[in-house]
Order: sequence, then structure tokens, then C-alpha cells
Amino acid sequence: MEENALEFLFAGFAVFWAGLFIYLVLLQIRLRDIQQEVATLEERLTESENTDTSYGEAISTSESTADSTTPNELSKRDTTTNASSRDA
Amino acid sequence: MVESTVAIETNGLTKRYSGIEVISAATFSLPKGSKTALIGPNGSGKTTLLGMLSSLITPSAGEATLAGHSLTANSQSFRREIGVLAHRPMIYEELSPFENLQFFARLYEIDEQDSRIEDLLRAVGLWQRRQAPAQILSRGYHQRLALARALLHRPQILLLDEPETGLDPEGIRLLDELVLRAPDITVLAATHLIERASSWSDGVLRLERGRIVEATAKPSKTDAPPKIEAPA
Amino acid sequence: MNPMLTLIRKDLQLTWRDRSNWLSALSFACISLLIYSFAFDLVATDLKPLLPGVLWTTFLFVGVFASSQSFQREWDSDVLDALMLAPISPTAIYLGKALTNVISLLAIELVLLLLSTMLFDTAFLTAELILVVVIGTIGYISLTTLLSTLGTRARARSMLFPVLALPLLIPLLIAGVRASSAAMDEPIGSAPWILLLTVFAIWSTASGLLLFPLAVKR
Amino acid sequence: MSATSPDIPEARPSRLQALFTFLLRAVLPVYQRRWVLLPALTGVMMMAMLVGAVLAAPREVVEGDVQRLMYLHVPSATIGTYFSFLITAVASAIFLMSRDIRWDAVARAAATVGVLFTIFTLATGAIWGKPIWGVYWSWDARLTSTLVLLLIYTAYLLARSVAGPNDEQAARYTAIFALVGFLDIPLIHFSVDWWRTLHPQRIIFNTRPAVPNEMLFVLLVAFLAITFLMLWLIALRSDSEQLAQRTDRMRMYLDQRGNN
Repeated sequence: MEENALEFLFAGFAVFWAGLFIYLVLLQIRLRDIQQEVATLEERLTESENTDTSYGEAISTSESTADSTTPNELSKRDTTTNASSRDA
Repeated sequence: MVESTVAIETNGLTKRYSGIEVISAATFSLPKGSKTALIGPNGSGKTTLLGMLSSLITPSAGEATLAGHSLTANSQSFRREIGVLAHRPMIYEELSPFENLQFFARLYEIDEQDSRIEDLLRAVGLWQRRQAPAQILSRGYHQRLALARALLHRPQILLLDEPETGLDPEGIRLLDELVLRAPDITVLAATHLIERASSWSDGVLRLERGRIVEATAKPSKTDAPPKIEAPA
Repeated sequence: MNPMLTLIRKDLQLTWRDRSNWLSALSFACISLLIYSFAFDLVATDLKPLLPGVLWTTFLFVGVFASSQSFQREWDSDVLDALMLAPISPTAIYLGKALTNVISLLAIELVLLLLSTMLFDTAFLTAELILVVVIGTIGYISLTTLLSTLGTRARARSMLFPVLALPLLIPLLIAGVRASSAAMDEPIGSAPWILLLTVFAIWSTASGLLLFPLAVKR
Repeated sequence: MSATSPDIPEARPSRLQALFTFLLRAVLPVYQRRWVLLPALTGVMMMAMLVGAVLAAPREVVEGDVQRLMYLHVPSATIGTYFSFLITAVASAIFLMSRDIRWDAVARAAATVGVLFTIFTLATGAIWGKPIWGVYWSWDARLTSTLVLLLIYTAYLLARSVAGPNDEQAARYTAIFALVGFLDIPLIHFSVDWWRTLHPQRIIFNTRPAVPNEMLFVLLVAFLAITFLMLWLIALRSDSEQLAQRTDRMRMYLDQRGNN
């Protein structure tokens, strides 16, 4: 074996960090898609004039409510009038 | 076992598909021998409700008892008491009507199978075509074969999902005679033919967006049957 | 287990009635065997150790593709619900279907053994080798029958099924090839390969029995 | 997993579910503060590993500096791969029992991270092997087992991605596949080990003279670092998958409300 196989050591570490980097980029793309979907949902919600009061109830029954403040939680505060009255 | 007068009883039967409540807290009870029409617009959950009652779909919450057997126990004897006629005929098209009934008769372990099969095939008018592979028979005959299969093991309860689909007038007459007017069978049938329903049914269950909005034991002949709010 | 026999009888009757399915699987097997011979010129004496590998890869490919269709008939005409409604346990449905697959695949494999005896003039139809083939077939069929319940859902089922099934069967492939070499008394070391093959068969049947009801429950 | 304990349907609160809920409540306070604990612990430990591996650890006399890849390779091969596939199997089993779709999200997240670490293991193993054995891939027993796991779990992710995030039946099917895949691991190990012994023996790199304890200490640090990194990546991924599930549910609700 050559004594100073340093370039292999760096190659190994480079692969590790590159893998992590790619993983995080994929995660970011996934979150970008979800943000996009939330945005379209909000548009559909605002333009549908009769906000059905059972909207909040149907959604809250399907997931327990009090969410910890996750950094990637995309609960943008709704400025529009009709959607903000619902508290999860 | 005391002879209970209730054939089907549900308590808070619910089915959630990925968060959306397809059936929410259905609670009703149907007396033995009663004929109930299950009506409601498309997508109101009729097929899911029948699917849960026939133990094909596991409920997300709540329970039900059919013919004295609890649904959640899901014992095999429970399935001997119910006959099901679904949207599609659910028969083997490569087998002939006789072979289809023979196969299911063996599964249900019916005694003197051949005579029972012959009676049923004659009753639904398939006796002449009993050896032909089911493929070449028309959709109506498939539905009649499925009807014969549902009655094969003399169930106490029949769950029908739009039984008239694909049946010609003669077939519908058979359906009425064999099932809808048969004295001792309890029937819960989802149907769109509301006006026909009043001719055979002595009760109505109306479903709207997964909720039982009307459960009348005796439908009055006026077109607006009294509205009884089912306990939410 | 009367219901299981009824199911097997019905399945064999149906397989016999429209034999096209089974015949196409048989021809696929023979053709791939011939393709190996064209590719490797296996008659040369020093290539003998390759033969178990050739056999087992053909078995696996035929087996996986054939058993991915096992519930096809039930889905096409929605009969699976009728079977679930019958007073039998879902495991009987699984066992019935798995045994039918084993019977039809064993038939194909025996034909292959016959064919390769002639093609490569080595004795394949020995009792030991047939035992290994039977245990191996039970091993992979019980797994592929469990996995074939995927059909009801994924649209890209046909290509996805081998990708799902084959990696899980790698231990069986290795054990099968080594046990077959041992059966043809090739020198392959002292590891008890037939034992590993049997353990795999027992494990896959047990997981099939336990998990099948969960797979078909709606 | 959202912060409060998941609403497990109380069909029959068996002892098992009572124990399970009790355990969950015990873990909950730690769990709720995961977004503070995990980044901090991962950051500190990864830094310590990096410094330890490259500087503090003594140079291996036989293999030279490339042996420092051990601090990445060994933890990835053990904790990173097997522990995350264990989480996948456990989450799939819980999903099959409780039919709570969020556990399917956890299982998918753990499988994704598991696949990532199998790729790390194979990559660092190959790079480490090149200077020592002169060849990148030598069908070494452990690397081959990791390769088989990579095949199985990429198939799992592929099968799951065909269906939507909230598709319960597809989730149930892939949960069963994850269980079978995990139970396959011992069989893979035996078959690959016995199969590999037929190959000409190469000096496999873990039968070296006793490892000096500085190395052991850095290795321990590396193990902790990889564990926290894995848990953090899984938490990130599973929360975003659950977010996708919730938005998908909202879309379905709006569609359903829209058309009737």
C-alpha cells in the first residue's frame, strides 16, 4: 500500500459530506413542493366564498392539534379575513 | 341464545380514508325480517357502509352486530349469516354457472349441494345454460348468478349494492320474488330507484356525505317521509 | 383444511382450462435456458460449475414473473371479495394460491431439468437435486405469492414486482445454487447449504401466512 | 410525529397499548424539544468526530492515514444502516397495528436515511479498500450484505413513491414489505458469509492487532455523532412527509367539498 494514501482519505470524507449535501438539497426540494401546495390550497380556500365551518373540524379530527414550533413548519399567519378565524 | 328481534345494529360506525370521514358515526338498528332501502347521492358512502357491515372493510371506529355476531370479532360463523350482492358480479368467468355455485357451495360447506344448486339455478333461470362458461353469458345473467350465490347458504341477512344494475325486467321480477319479498330474510339494499323502493321496502336509511340523515322504520306513502334526525 | 383443497382444485381447474398462461411461462423458461447455452457454450467440461447458476436464475425469473399473476384472475372479476366473504380464513386463500403456484412451477422446473439433462448431458434428475429444487421452489413461491398482492394497487406493477421480489430472494438464490452444486457433488466447501435453504423456505412460508391477512384487509 | 401523543384509536385498549402509551409519554418531553436537542448534539458531536478522526486519533501503523475512514465507515455500516432499518420495521409494524398514516411517514423517512447510510458505507468501504486491497469492490461479506439491503430498501422507496402520501392500502402493502425485508437480514448475512468464504481469503481489515484505546475513544465519539445525525435527518424527513400528508388531506377535503 502506498504510504501517503491521503487523497483516498479526503475522497472518503468528500463523499460523506457530498452525500449529506445532496440529501439536504432533496429535502429542500420536497419542502418547496409542499409550500407550493399550501399556497394553491390557500388560494382555493380564499376564492371559495362560503367557508364551510366544518372545514376546521374535519381537518383537526385527522391530526392532533398542538404542534411544536418546528423551524420548517410552514404555518404562515393568514392575513386574509375568513381563514384566520379557525383555530386548530 | 335469546331470539333477539334486531338483525343489524350499529353504534358510531365510522370509516376514515386518509383523514376524510367517508362514514361518520352511523348509528341505526334494523329489525329482523325488515327490508330497508339505503338511499343517498353518489359518493355519500353507501358502498363503504355495506362494505363495513359485510366485514370486507375494517371500520376506523365504532362497532356493529349482525345476526347476534359482533363485527369486530369477525368470526367465520358471522360470515355464514350474511349474503352479499355487490356492484360487480364477483364470479369466475372461466367457470360455468354450475361450477361457480359448486365451488362456493364447497366453501360454505353446504349439505346436499347438488340439489340446492339445481333449485337456485332453476329459480334464477340459468338451468339451461348451467354448463356454458360464464364468459359468454350476458351481464344480466352474471348478476343473476351472483344473486344465486348470495342465497346459496340461506343467509339471515342480505346486503345488496344496487341489485337492479344489469337486470332485465324478468331479472328484477326474480329479485323481488326471491329476496325483496321473501318473508324471513333481513335486507339492506342500496338503490337509486327510489320510486321502486317504496314497493318492496318497509324502511329507509338516507345517507348524505357519510351521515345518516334519516332513518324511518315505516315509510309513509306520502313522498316526504317523516324526518327523524339520527342521533349524531 | 377442506377449504384450501377446494381452492387448490378450483385454481388447478382454472389453470388447466386456460393453459395459455402456464404454457407461456413454460416456453419463457425453455427459451431462457437455450439462450444461456448459446451465450456460454455450456457443454465444455470446465463450465460444469456454472450449470446450477444457470438453472436457478431461470427458475427465479420464471417463478417471479409467473407468480406476479397469481391473483390476476381474482382482481379482474373482483372475486377476491367473494373469497374474503366466505367463512374461510384468509390464510387458507394464501395457502391455496401458494400451493397452486408451487405445483405449476414445479412442473415447469421438472421440464427444465429434463431439457438440461439432454442439452448439457449431465445427470440433473437425481433425487437429491429434485429435493433441493422442491425446497427452493416452496421458499421463493411463498414469498412471491405474498408480494403478488401488490397488484391491486400499483399501476406500474409489472416492472416493479421483480425489483421488489428478487433482492429479497438473494439468500435463496445463493443457497439454492450452492445446494444444487453439492447435490451434483461439485466441491463447494462444508457449509450446510440445504439447511439454510430449508430455513429460508420455513421463514418465507411463516411470514406469508402471518402477513397475508394484513395485506388483503381493506 | 406531532407533539401531543398520537390519537391511537381506542378500539380495545390492551395492555400492550397501555404500555406503549406510557412509554410514549415518558419519551415525549425529550421528543418535543427535538428541534433544539438534535441540531445541537449533532453539530457538537460531528465536529468532535471530525477533529478526532483527522487529528487526534493516532496514525494506523499498517494502513496509514486512509484507515481514518474507519471513523466514518464503521458507524455508518452499523448504526446508520441497521438502526434506521430497525426504525423502519418498527414504524411499519406500529402503522399496521394502529392504521395511523403518520407512522408510515416515519417508516419512509427512516428508510430514506437508511439508504443514504448504505450508500455512505459502500462508498467509504470501496475507497478504503482501494489502497489496501488494490481493488474497489472485493465482495467482502459485510459490504455485500449492505449492498443487498440497499437493493431491498430502494425497491421499498420506489414502491411507496408510486402511491400518494395518504394512500393507506399502498402504505399497508409497503409496510409489510419493510417487515419482510428487515426479517430477511439474518438470512442475507448467513448466505453471504458462507458464500464469500469460497472466495480467496483477503486480509479483512478488522482482524488487526488490538486497537489502541485513543482510537476506540474517537470511534465512540463517531458512533454518537452518526447516531444523532441519523436521528436528526429522520426527524427532518418524517416531519416534512407528515406535512405533505396533511396538505394532501386538505386538498382532498377541498376537492370533496368542491364537488358536492
